[in-house]
Amino acid sequence: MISIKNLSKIYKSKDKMDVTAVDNLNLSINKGEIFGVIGYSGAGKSTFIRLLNRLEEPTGGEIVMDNKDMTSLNNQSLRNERQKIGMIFQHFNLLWSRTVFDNIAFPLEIAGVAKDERKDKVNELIQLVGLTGRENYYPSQLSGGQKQRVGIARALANDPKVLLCDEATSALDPQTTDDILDLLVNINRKLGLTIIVITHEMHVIKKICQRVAVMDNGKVIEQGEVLDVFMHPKEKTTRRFVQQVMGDQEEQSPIHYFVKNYQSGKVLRLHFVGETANQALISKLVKTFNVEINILQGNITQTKDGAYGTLYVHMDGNKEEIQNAIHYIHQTSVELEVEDHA
Amino acid sequence: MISIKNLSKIYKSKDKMDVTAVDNLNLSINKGEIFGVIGYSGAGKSTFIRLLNRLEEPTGGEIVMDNKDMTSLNNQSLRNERQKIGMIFQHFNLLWSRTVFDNIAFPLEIAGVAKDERKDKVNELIQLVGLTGRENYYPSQLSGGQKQRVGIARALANDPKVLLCDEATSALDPQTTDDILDLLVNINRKLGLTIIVITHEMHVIKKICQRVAVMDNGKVIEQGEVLDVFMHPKEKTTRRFVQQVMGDQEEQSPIHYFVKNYQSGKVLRLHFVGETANQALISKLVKTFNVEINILQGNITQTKDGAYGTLYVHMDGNKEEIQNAIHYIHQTSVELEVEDHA
Amino acid sequence: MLRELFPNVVIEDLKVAANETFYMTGISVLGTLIIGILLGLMLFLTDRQGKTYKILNFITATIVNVFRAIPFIILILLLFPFTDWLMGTIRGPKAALPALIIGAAPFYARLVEIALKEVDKGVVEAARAMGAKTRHIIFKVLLPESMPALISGITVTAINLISYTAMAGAIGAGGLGDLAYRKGFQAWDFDVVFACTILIVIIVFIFQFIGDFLSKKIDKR
Amino acid sequence: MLRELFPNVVIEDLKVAANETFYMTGISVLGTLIIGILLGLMLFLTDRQGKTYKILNFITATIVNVFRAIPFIILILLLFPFTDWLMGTIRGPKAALPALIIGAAPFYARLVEIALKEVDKGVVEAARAMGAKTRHIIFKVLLPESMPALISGITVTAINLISYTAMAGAIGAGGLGDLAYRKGFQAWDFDVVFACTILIVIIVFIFQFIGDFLSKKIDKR
Amino acid sequence: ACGTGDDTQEDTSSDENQTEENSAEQSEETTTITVGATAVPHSEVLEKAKPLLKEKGIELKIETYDEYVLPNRDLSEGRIDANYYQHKPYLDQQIEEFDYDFVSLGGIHIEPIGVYSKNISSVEEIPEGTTVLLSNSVAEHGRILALFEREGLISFKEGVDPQSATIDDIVENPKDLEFDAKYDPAMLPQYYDREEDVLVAINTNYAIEGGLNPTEDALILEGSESPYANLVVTTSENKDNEALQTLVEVLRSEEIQTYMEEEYNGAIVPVNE
Ligand SMILES: Nc1ncnc2c1ncn2[C@@H]1O[C@H](COP(=O)(O)OP(=O)(O)OP(=O)(O)O)[C@@H](O)[C@H]1O
Ligand SMILES: Nc1ncnc2c1ncn2[C@@H]1O[C@H](COP(=O)(O)OP(=O)(O)OP(=O)(O)O)[C@@H](O)[C@H]1O
Ligand SMILES: [Mg+2]
Ligand SMILES: [Mg+2]
Repeated sequence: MISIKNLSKIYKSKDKMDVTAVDNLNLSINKGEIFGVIGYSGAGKSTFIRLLNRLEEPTGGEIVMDNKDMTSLNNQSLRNERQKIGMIFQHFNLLWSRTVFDNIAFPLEIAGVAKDERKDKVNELIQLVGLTGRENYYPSQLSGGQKQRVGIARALANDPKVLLCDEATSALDPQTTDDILDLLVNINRKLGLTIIVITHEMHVIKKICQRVAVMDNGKVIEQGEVLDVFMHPKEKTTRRFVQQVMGDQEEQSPIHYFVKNYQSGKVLRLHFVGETANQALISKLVKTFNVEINILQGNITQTKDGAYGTLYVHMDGNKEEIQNAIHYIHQTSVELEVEDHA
Repeated sequence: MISIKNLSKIYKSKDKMDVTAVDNLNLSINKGEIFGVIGYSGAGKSTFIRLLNRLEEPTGGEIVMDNKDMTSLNNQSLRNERQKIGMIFQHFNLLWSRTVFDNIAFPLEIAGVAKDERKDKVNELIQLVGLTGRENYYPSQLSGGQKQRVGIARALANDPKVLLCDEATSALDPQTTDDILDLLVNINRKLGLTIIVITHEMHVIKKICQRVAVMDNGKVIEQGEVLDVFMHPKEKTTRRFVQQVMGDQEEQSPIHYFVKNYQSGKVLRLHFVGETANQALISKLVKTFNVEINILQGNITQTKDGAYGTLYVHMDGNKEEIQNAIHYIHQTSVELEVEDHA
Repeated sequence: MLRELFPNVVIEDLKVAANETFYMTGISVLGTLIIGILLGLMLFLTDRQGKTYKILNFITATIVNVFRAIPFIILILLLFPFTDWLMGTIRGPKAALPALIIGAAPFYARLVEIALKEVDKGVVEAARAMGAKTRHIIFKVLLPESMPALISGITVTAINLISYTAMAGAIGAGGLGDLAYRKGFQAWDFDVVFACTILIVIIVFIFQFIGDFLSKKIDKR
Repeated sequence: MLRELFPNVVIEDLKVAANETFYMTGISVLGTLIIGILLGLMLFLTDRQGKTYKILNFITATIVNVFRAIPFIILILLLFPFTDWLMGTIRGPKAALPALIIGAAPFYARLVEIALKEVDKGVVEAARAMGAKTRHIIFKVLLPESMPALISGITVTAINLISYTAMAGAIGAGGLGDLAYRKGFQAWDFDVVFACTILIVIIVFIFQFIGDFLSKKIDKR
Repeated sequence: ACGTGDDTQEDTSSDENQTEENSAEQSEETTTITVGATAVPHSEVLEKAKPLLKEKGIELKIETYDEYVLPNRDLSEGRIDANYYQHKPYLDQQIEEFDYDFVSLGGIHIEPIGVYSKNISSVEEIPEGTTVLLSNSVAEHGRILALFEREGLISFKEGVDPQSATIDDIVENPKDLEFDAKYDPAMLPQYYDREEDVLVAINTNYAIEGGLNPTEDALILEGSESPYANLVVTTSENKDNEALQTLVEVLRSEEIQTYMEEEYNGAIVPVNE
């Protein structure tokens, strides 16, 4: 669907250093997929997404979308393509001169949709994003989150083929976020919409994305299936993001902390990789071996492909038994890290 | 420190319904405390915080800050008070005409700080928020998160007594968020700064707040110690927020889901309320009773006051044994919910 | 009482002159609005990279600057053939219109340009991202979003036009400014000057009031 | 060649006139800048609820409107005593300055007001939240944040002033516009009109170029 | 005896300047006189007189005016020493209006005003309802109307002096002429050029500049009986001022008179009394 080759964008500056916001980026995004892009602030995420619909002219590289070379389109074709691409902006970019209703109707006007049809569509969208009763308000009379919802409705108005979301939910509370994400997943399924989600909230990625790319310094430093990336984060940046959704345990109470607290036994980090068979592991260990297991901290969650997560447990007992238990764990697909108490 | 009585703000409108953004709100915030305010989009959080420093004139009610009645201050005193109140805006509100450096220096200029001193202070702050090298950039050349960081540095420049943060970190990645939050906690401890944090991200509340108020429809519907609210969320809204930080299991896979999947045994929801003694519960159950326990889903985390969290487990075995095990659990401080398979 | 304060004022003259002023300003404001917005949009839209744009921009800027540079009385003269063809006369209030419009439009064009520059780049970008044509961007983004400034701008221009009408007196266009000059200043009858000035002040206030009202009403920021 | 195209043009006259135009426009632009910004700030800052504000606003608006309403030639005349007191003469380019400034400042004040209205309410609010005094808000927020529009505005005004100088010819102020009228138009020597107009166009272009350059350079949005 | 009007003016603040200026020039033993004039032909004539005056130790400064009110005003306030732009009726009217204490030092030339038309070639042919365009200079109206009266086209109310008549004084107007008196005098030749069916009353200086020859092209032309000789006027205190006397002498000299006749194709008639 979208294939990006050697894409780069350099902001030139006379008196300051040039900024390479996007640096030789390669990526391919499948049709109908929800693709996440995460990265630290300033990593180049917004720049990247703006290059996709050529709001920013690339310094170099190639973007092929739906078999069309975006970088070489003439104005007319570019406009046509853009009508098929919805975009949610980080800073809303609403027209202050238009009401909520008219802001959402805006892309429909541009696409030349008839008035009646427009009205129905807009009302539907207003309901969808939970702004009923606010139709005739102006953006200046809305809260931050309400503005963002107008922006979301507007991006969806045209039934786009591709939806670019730049921090679409970062101004929203969890309930609204969930509603919006559900909505995105829904239209993704129903209409086969391709969605590119830029966010710094990993749980958004977790909740709706199939694949994710991690950006750092304008480069994609890691990408793959969301579950893979969650389970085996290679880069430090990625690990940091994964922690976010798994709770910030490692941060707050790293394994050393537990180790210090226990005079005997071992602290284990068990990493479950999404197979139901393993759910009974602890029970089995306690039964089979003469050990005691305390659950210290952890997070087990379920994705589409099964449960996964990490548990820190303290295993105490006779040294040999512990050894056997560890040996047993190694035979399952559960990943294990052992930390002796110092 | 800050005591708010019957505060309300009504946006009047000629042609539309009046909006009661803040509705008879009562709250008191202690000196040196980090106080969180959460709520859905449009709940009135921004309006509330803007009433505190009278950026918005209240329709009614009273705000006493540091023994000063904010609502009755004259202009000069109001200005003096405001210099002691830092504010981070949801929409940054940076001056486009000033560089990063000059934006941060702005409140210092207003307070009449000498140039040299200003320079040192600003450089210190720039380093603090991780914008070194970007001193001479203009806001238009920054990413969303970078802009927010400038806003944060600016709010801290004057060593305020009270800091009002309106979604200060919602545009930031987790790493930067953590850095900023750490920073806030630090200055809170070092300088005894009172901080009011408005956010829709519960983990921000969890990480730095001592107390929290939940707003809905302009009212405070729940407030208290963070841990209390986490453990015993009374209102639906609050529960929704607590879920956010505990993972969104209930949402994605409610207990019914588990129940359906198991032909025998019981699905239990174990709620740990922060006592280390309980950590060995599962191990003990397996050992003592003839039951098998599968950990289905859950989240255990540690706050300052101890670990807490929820685990969904499936307990299988002889009916009587299960009954005994449940009985045993009831004797601990772990809260239990049992869901028979339908 | 009034008779004593204004011994030399002929009410009928004032009425006629006020009518002429209204007529000239009213119509030329309309013309200026249209041509000024067109030119202003040209100035704004062609102000970017690219050779064609550069050339177009230069041409528009030249037109605007040249017509602003020509002294008004000479502009009237230069336009005589055009005025004759268009209006069928080169005397009186009607004949003043082309010169008034062509004199004021380039000026308003600059104000339009300034107003358009203040439109948030973000919303223009949003429209572009939706595949908006230039036409859409103009009529649905640029003009509505700059409307308060456009209205304040035409108010300023309208009031400027009132002063221009005084100069149009040279071709018998009349108006209050001309009356003040001819029957007041020349005859050294300052009561006439004063009466005319008061009327002009009132007209200015009316224009300003309408402009302010509209501009404020439309501003939803 | 030039001699043939411009048989009636006296180079010396052109030089003198150009100098006069530069002198008058230059100085009056400075004066207009200062007074216009003052008045514009007054208009903007007093435009809010509260009785004192309403009164102040009305007074400022009246001053601005009245001075814009008076036909320029009559303004010159009315200012004679003031001009005489201030400049020590009521003839020549120097004597034209007060009328030019007082004629143009109210006009620029309106442009200043428009520019200030475009400043993002959010940053003004941020400054207020920091405990900024009105002085700070003016000098550190309003003026810097509206600078591009202020500069474009003074450019427009400066070019307007060039046309005004033509009218100041009535008190012997000279300048290119006056030269075009007297030695060109009145004497039916259209080569002189043409030469003067070219020079004015050049001056207009210079002003516009400087204005555009500064305004663009300063605009960091 | 520097020959300026300064000593007669005590009440205007600009005096001091004037005095300083003059005393500076005095030391060079030349006398400076400042004369106000309208552009054509007065300024041009004065320009021609400059070198002649210089020979006589007089420095002539010319102040050119665009309109007709200020030159007298400036004269009365001492900003200029004399002016040369107006004719007797106008001077009288001004004196009456403003109580000026002015005297004429003598007429220099007459600019016979004329009525012109592209299409109408004789007074008899003037069609009914023809528009007559006059300048917006109120002071000239009587002079023009007097010409129409002379030709029998109109007549005035009883007791009205034709020379100071206004449009409102017309009682008989058999041809139903429509007098329209709102135009910039310099505009009038344009109207002659472009509006073929109207009568345009054009001051001779503008007519000449507009390429007209009054003696040949005018439908109605003022005769030499006209009281409209252009005068050199000064304040009565200054009437014996030698430099000004010399100015008048020079302006009436052979050389200047020939210049006027040649330069202006005989359309400006030099006078000697
Ligand atoms: N100027 C205004 N006029 C009318 N209504 C307004 C105005 N400003 C805010 N409101 C309304 O007041 C309510 C509260 O707004 P507020 O900005 O305080 O919400 P919030 O809790 O900060 O939401 P968010 O998390 O989305 O920023 C909203 O329903 C909003 O529409
Ligand atoms: N116009 C510009 N001129 C110069 N540098 C720029 C410009 N726009 C962006 N940058 C720089 O490019 C880098 C990438 O910016 P971008 O907006 O893509 O970041 P981001 O990943 O979206 O960050 P955030 O999560 O904070 O929004 C930043 O370092 C920023 O400073
Ligand atoms: Mg971004
Ligand atoms: Mg808010």
